[in-house]
Amino acid sequence: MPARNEKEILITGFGGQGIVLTGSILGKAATLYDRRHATMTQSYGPEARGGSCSSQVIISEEEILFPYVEQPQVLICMSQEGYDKTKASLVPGGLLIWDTDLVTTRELEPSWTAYQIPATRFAEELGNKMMANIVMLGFLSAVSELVGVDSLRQAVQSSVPAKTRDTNAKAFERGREYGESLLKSRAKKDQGQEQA
Amino acid sequence: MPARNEKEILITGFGGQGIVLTGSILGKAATLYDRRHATMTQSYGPEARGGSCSSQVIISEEEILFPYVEQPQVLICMSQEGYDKTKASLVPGGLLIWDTDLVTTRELEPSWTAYQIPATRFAEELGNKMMANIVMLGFLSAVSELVGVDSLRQAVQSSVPAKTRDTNAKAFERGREYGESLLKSRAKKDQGQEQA
Amino acid sequence: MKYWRVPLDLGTIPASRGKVMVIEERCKGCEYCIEFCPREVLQMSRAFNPKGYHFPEVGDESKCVNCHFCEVLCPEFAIFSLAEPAVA
Amino acid sequence: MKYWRVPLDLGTIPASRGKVMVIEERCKGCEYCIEFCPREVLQMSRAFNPKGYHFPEVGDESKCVNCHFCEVLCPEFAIFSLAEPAVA
Amino acid sequence: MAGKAVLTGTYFMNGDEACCEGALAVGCRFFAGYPITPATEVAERMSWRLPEVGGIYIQMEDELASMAAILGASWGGVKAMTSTSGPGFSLMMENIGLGLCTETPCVVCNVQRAGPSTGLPTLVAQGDMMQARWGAHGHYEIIAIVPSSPQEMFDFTIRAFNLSEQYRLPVLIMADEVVGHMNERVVIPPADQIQVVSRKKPSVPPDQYRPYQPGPDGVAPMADFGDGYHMHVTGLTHDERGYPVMDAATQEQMINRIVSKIRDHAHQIISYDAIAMDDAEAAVVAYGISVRSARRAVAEARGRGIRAGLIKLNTVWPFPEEMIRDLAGRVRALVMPEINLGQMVRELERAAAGRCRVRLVPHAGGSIIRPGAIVQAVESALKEA
Amino acid sequence: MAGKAVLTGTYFMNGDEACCEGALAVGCRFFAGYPITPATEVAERMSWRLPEVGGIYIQMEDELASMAAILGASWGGVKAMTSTSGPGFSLMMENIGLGLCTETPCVVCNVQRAGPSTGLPTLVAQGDMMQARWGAHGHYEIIAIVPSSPQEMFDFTIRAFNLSEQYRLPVLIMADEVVGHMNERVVIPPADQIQVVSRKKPSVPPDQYRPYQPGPDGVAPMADFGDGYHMHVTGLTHDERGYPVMDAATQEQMINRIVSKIRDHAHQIISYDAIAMDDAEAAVVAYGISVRSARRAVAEARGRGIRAGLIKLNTVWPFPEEMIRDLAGRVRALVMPEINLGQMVRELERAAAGRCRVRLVPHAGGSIIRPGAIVQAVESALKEA
Amino acid sequence: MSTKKKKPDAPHPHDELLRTDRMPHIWCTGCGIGTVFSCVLSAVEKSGTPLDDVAMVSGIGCTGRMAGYLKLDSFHTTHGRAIPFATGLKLARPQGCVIVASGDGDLLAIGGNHFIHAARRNLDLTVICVNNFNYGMTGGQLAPSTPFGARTTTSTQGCSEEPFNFCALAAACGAVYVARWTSLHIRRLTTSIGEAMNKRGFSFVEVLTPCPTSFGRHNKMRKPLELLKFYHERSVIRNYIDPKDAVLDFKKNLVVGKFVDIERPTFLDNYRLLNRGELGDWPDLEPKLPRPEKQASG
Amino acid sequence: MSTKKKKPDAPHPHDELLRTDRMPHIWCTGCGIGTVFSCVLSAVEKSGTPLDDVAMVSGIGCTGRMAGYLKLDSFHTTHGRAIPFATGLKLARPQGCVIVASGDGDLLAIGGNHFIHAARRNLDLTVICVNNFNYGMTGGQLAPSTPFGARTTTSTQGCSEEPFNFCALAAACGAVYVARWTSLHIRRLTTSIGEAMNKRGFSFVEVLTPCPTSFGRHNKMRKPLELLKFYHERSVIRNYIDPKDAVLDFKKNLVVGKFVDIERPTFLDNYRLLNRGELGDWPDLEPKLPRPEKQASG
Ligand SMILES: Cc1ncc(C[n+]2csc(CCOP(=O)(O)OP(=O)(O)O)c2C)c(N)n1
Ligand SMILES: Cc1ncc(C[n+]2csc(CCOP(=O)(O)OP(=O)(O)O)c2C)c(N)n1
Ligand code: SF4
Ligand code: SF4
Ligand code: SF4
Ligand code: SF4
Repeated sequence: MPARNEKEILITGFGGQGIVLTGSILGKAATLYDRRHATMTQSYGPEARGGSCSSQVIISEEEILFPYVEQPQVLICMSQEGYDKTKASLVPGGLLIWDTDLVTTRELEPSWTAYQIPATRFAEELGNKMMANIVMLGFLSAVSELVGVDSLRQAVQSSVPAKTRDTNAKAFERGREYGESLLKSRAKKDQGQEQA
Repeated sequence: MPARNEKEILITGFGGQGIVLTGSILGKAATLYDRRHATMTQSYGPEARGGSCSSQVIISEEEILFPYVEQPQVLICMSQEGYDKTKASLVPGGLLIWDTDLVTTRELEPSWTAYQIPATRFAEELGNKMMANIVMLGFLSAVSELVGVDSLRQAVQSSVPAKTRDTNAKAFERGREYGESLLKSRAKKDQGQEQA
Repeated sequence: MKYWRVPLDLGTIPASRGKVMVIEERCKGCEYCIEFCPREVLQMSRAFNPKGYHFPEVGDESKCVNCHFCEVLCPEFAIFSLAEPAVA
Repeated sequence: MKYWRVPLDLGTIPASRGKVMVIEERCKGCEYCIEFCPREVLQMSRAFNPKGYHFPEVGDESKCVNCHFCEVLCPEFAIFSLAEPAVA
Repeated sequence: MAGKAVLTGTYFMNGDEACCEGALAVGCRFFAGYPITPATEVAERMSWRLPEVGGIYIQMEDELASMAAILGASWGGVKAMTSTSGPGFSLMMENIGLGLCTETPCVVCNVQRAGPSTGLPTLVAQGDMMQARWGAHGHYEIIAIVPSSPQEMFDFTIRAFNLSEQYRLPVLIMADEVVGHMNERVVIPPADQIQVVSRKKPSVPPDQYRPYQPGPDGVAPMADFGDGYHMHVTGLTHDERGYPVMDAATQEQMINRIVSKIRDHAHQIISYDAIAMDDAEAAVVAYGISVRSARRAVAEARGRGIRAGLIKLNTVWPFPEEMIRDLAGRVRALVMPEINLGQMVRELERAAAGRCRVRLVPHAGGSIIRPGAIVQAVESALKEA
Repeated sequence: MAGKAVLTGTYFMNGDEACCEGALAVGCRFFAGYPITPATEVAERMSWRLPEVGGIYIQMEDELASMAAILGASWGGVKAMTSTSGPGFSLMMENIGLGLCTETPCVVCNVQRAGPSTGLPTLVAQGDMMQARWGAHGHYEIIAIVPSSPQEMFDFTIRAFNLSEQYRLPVLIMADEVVGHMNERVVIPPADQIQVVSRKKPSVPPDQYRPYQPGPDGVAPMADFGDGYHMHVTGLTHDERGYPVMDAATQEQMINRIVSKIRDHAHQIISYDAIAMDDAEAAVVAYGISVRSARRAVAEARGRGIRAGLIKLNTVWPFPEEMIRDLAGRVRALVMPEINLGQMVRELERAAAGRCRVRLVPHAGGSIIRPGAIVQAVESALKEA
Repeated sequence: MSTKKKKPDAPHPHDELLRTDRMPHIWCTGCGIGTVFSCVLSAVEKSGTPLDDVAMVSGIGCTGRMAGYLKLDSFHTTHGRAIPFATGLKLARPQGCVIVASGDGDLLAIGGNHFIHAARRNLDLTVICVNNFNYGMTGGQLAPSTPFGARTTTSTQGCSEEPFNFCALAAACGAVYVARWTSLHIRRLTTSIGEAMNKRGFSFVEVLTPCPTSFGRHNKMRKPLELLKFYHERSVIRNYIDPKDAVLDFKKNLVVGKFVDIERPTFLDNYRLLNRGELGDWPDLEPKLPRPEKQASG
Repeated sequence: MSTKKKKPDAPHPHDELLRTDRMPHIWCTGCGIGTVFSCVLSAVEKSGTPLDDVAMVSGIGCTGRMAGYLKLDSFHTTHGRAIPFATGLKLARPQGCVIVASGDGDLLAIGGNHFIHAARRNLDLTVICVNNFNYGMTGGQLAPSTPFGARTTTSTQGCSEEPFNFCALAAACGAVYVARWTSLHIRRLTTSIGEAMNKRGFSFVEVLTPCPTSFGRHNKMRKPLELLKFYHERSVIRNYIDPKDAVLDFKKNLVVGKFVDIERPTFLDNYRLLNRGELGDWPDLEPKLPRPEKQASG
């Protein structure tokens, strides 16, 4: 039973994908730039790389009492294991996003809004697989209104090493563009359907 | 308030004089050879040598409940410090023994039976200062009836290294003879006094 | 950059013919086997395995001399070679 | 047994005249000062100190050269020498 | 350099980082440590932050050494801390004991993970709460502070240093993995709003100085190495001069001093918040990360018409016995959620002395307690009661 | 060699020596230790006794190593022990935790001296009683045995080994300096009268063996190195196969197993004697050397017409809660003498839960408690009550 | 025949000794620990030691996880205590062959004391130290192996401590077998591990391995291959040189080789000898023995 | 003038630096610790270091009691932890001169790890190790210094372990000053302690001392004088030899001397250097650097 006004976001993947950083950028955007409340907690295993890993973000207008995500409204999956383990927790009507190449989804709850993005592939194309998480954030900024997009941009910039700011900005925009175009095409499709 | 039948013996001196061994020989004699009950507890400081040190022996016909000596009936002093600290605890009518060269006594409680013996000097004469404690035990066997003299002889023999058994036996007898002759001369003196 | 591809102990390896096996789901894509294979038998897949790694594929299988180098070097126990009756 | 009595650093010690002081109650009777005094100034007392130890006494005081050897060697800070105006 | 020490502003940081900033803000200038999950981030941040403010970070060869080094640094006149987690905390115990016996101010931050032994290195527990009190041999009293958020990691670290300096002893921060790793808003106030307590220095000339002669507050002034007081410091039983004296009387005097300075100031040291307690029939007593579960649980219980309140313990040692005894006379049940199988609840039971029901909501570790479990415990405790 | 292991006969020995003889008699064949007053005599005797019976003594570089070595030896199939005192006990805690987590039988004898820190090395205390229970990080249960005479040092060491083998865990002997150094009669019975329990071995083939799958008694059979079971042993949270599994569910399962095997068998493990309790209005509850003070105190009190009795605790952990709870309903006061400023008395208070008065006779250490102090406490408790 | 199918039709040759139900292991892409483990398995197989008699003891760390993947009696202990645990294990079962495999931090930071004393005592253990120049498990902090000036998460400005030369330390303390390889020297490494297992006494094999995730990342060698190539290029073999001259200089050479292979009675040899009383009396200290030449003023 | 009177009319020259109210100290008749302490006091006086800036840190043991008799800032810590305590003390007050004085068991049995790491880091400490070949304080057990075959209370049949050569270990770990004397070499010892105090970095002075009560008693040298004479007769001075050749062979020679006296930046030197960023970047690992000669098959 999340308190009113609490948005719960769950991000799952492997160690090494920057899952925790992703959550923390999101929380930072909400806290420092949107001036709301946010907590980010993490869960990870002993592996430095490749172990399952998750980041739980809660964003709220009020003080957050309990920092664990119980029924996420947003679920971002960057690994199959993460998806399999957590999909049942996504609320009806929730937002599901996954990395096309890393996750295979089967039957989706119809009430969910579901998107996929080949974030890792995009990142590889941009020269560094490790930026898949930033691509994902860009994408999220397009398909949701969790936090302000400029807040998120600022949070990204202030969270990554100075030398990598430009490439990370590119990764972010790559994801965002992909999201926007996806939205547009969906909107078209919807329109089309309506018209049909 | 020592329980009935409990004999309390306190032996005090310096570390290195074999104070603890002395107590343990006494207790062993009572326990193993006299088949009575005995406890021996010790108290010593951080010094390997020269620190003040004491050994407390209780001998009883019954099981011994509390192993600390509170009001000794016998007090053996092999150091000035030991004497100064403990003399007040000796019961009226108690037996006090000290090493002539190491302890200076002043006013003695008249009810005490008091003896001195140059145990360390005797031991030095026998070739090893460290045997002063065995001299003392021999002396004690003469001037008291705490434990059977043969029990004590056996306990000495079974407690010292094999190689030193003979010299220790000599030390014991040296003390015992000194005690016996002292008793005799006292007896004479007493007789003399009586006769006078 | 090819000069160092001589495996450290090449001299001691008997030349024979082998078959390389890849346990794809164990692979983490370090490329060691590909890079240090003395015969350049292997190449990287384009596909991802379930963990999201590219894994080695056998290119020209006939080149494998069953030296087991990839087998011992692979940190994942994901690749090994078996003796193959020498052909041609 | 006397040959080794030469103190380790005798060569460096200036010859002068000294007075040896013993703090009897600190002494534990190890005999180091007596044994290692280069001039054999000291000898053991027959008396005991309060701790039951014999302690050094000055034999022929005039022999002391104030080398401080006993002073530094004594583990008990029980003996030291002071400079004495050279006599004779 | 002062400017770099107090990073006034608002941050989204985790508890480990906030702990560092609290330490730096209150004047900590020495850190000796050894990495261990989930406390490593404290060491890591200290390693680059300390040089920025002229302090020293040293990574020791183990936790034994780390603890000994901060004691040494403290006697060198510098505020010092270390951080660790369970396994390292166990290793520090002997030298925490030395710090207690020699009355050496310093701070130890234990970011708890699940044990025993190596356990679950990356996952939460509150399994070292009794160890904090009893982990070293011999008898003593200790101060342990329990933060429940990154902001409290900042604030309470400051308090930990201040208490350590005021009462001359190692003060423990008993954090946990979630508090340590959780990111949340942390507000660092301006430097002049940070209360800084420093050890009382001797005011007498060296020959009159008695390093263990307590002042009216029960605490002895402390000279540092180099101040010219030529003091002796020992972990042996010592008298007021600091000299070892090996007898029962000195032992009693010493133990009483180190115990009394805490017992006598318990009311100043103990800190807790009462939330929704005015009309409460049942009190949830919680500390550390479990406070967060408890706050939600109390809200939910109230939502269901149950008159539950919360006592949030900010310090667990010394234990607030009197407060609990009182409370036990006023409520029908005390419920304590703990990420262990019952540690502080034993103190709760003891202090309650049968006056009301005491219920544990246990959890073996690996995750934090779900609010529902607490609500249920409150409900059933009230039913039985 | 068997003959040399059980020295049947009557002796005048001290407790440290008797402890060795108990260990050898029950089959201990490995000792790793580090000297420390007042436990050194255990190591010293073991160093020459073990070679006589084909066992091994090794003096390690410290107590960390000693504790780790006996765990290793136990997995090598040999009954193993170490002995120490407070400072070393503190250092052993981390690896005692490993022993608990990996369920490794072995025995640790702590001959307590006065602390904290180096304290009074040669003088008595009972200051590590809570440390025995809580000294390692994480949650667990432990067994601690408390002898009050050299004879009990012999007898209880045998029991300590037997319990450790039966329940697969390190068992603590919480002796003290006086018990360790006191000489008294010790009777060593014939070998065939000594009860020897050895670990249960697996009876299934290796591929079916689950090293942490408990049998009906809650304890899993244990294979030793070389038995061919190819087991894995880890201090990480592990499942029944012994494999590390890093989640809350496995944590719960593991912790419950190591806690339950003690809690469920508490009544078999707990041992105490009731002396003069039939008509007692006040019970002195005592353990270890303080039993000796208490016995005299009870005799004296009875002599003065006070109806005092004695509960002599032979084990302190697990704590006999039920017995005390009952007792508290039957007597007017419980009085506990302890050579510390109040440790086990807290458990007494907790268990008594307000049903009767609970009084501590505290003592900071350095000597044992005078019987008079106990008599006085009994008297005044009864007056108030 | 095609190798495209997902499952090969034969098991991996090491699967017998592997806890395959625990694969994949936790080590990162390109981490050298896996390769070292592979060499250990080869050595165990080749050694001919009955498998029931082989045990592995590890401490805590990435390398410390090795014990958990070996399908033999295996012990994952506490951080730093692998050697003393192994000491007990070995002395309790002297016929067993006990391999200690752990990280450099485990064996030589927190565990350094046990290391030097075990070497001194010449306990019959085979100690394999995976040296990845940092603490891998905790995310890449400064270790006693970190090269001077190298960056880690606790030396972001560069490491200000000189590292140990572990081989020199082992030799100085009395190890009877000392060798160092990189994880690319797979055959020599396997041979060394085998020799070490057969050696009676304290044997030490150091393996330089890539830790791309931590050490590599902070030192501009993020890619596993780069690191491994670097080790390969820089390593030079100098067998039997004094290990103190076998320096690891990242700007020049990483000297590897087999440095020490000597005989010395083990702890247990001596223990048995003395306790059988066979050594005879320890020489009297009394100066009855032939006197050494004395200098004029000693 | 007569010396027969009980109290000399002048105080002992060292009384200034002594806690005379604690005399007599706890050391046994003829124990060498007192002599070493006496040499320390002489060295401190001669060094000219302001007395407020000198501190002594000891661990636990007979030697560990030294700190308690010195009338300067002095710290008696826990067993084995003198060096890490001193590390904190020194780093907190770099201008101070910190002397660590303790027993061989304290510094090199339980404390061995701190010893080797402090030497490696080159912490600016003066470490004086009193080596009496056993654990004095606890009554004479086997120590890592006990000669092979020697008897102690825990090696009644003779010690079955080879001892460490502490000087060699210190040097191997990076100590910049290493010397060994017996407690009879009072002037050389005093000089060495003084040099060690003035040396920047980790200095190590080992002193062989008689422990008649324990070591002597079990090894037929009960009398202090016998032991001291033995050391005197057997010791030979070999300055600047490689300390690993400076063996202590009770049947032949006890080699003493000043073995090492070199310069190396201290921990703090390097720490400051690196944290000022003065060292520049740590060399890239990328193989851009001149390549070393490679062997045909590496
Ligand atoms: C007592 C203790 N302190 C610290 C830790 C945390 N810890 C786990 S592994 C490790 C170091 C790992 O480094 P290394 O031994 O070099 O092995 P690697 O991971 O690099 O293989 C540390 C510090 C611990 N588990 N226990
Ligand atoms: C943790 C711990 N273990 C053991 C002891 C007991 N102990 C005190 S001193 C000592 C050894 C003393 O030997 P050494 O360091 O050589 O000094 P010495 O007494 O010979 O001068 C020991 C083992 C202790 N105090 N603390
Ligand atoms: S060496 Fe192994 S893990 Fe690396 S790419 Fe080849 S098969 Fe994969
Ligand atoms: S050296 Fe000192 S202690 Fe020894 S005999 Fe001389 S004065 Fe006494
Ligand atoms: S962190 Fe480094 S050492 Fe650990 S598994 Fe990854 S690459 Fe290997
Ligand atoms: S026991 Fe040995 S080291 Fe200790 S004071 Fe006595 S002679 Fe010196």
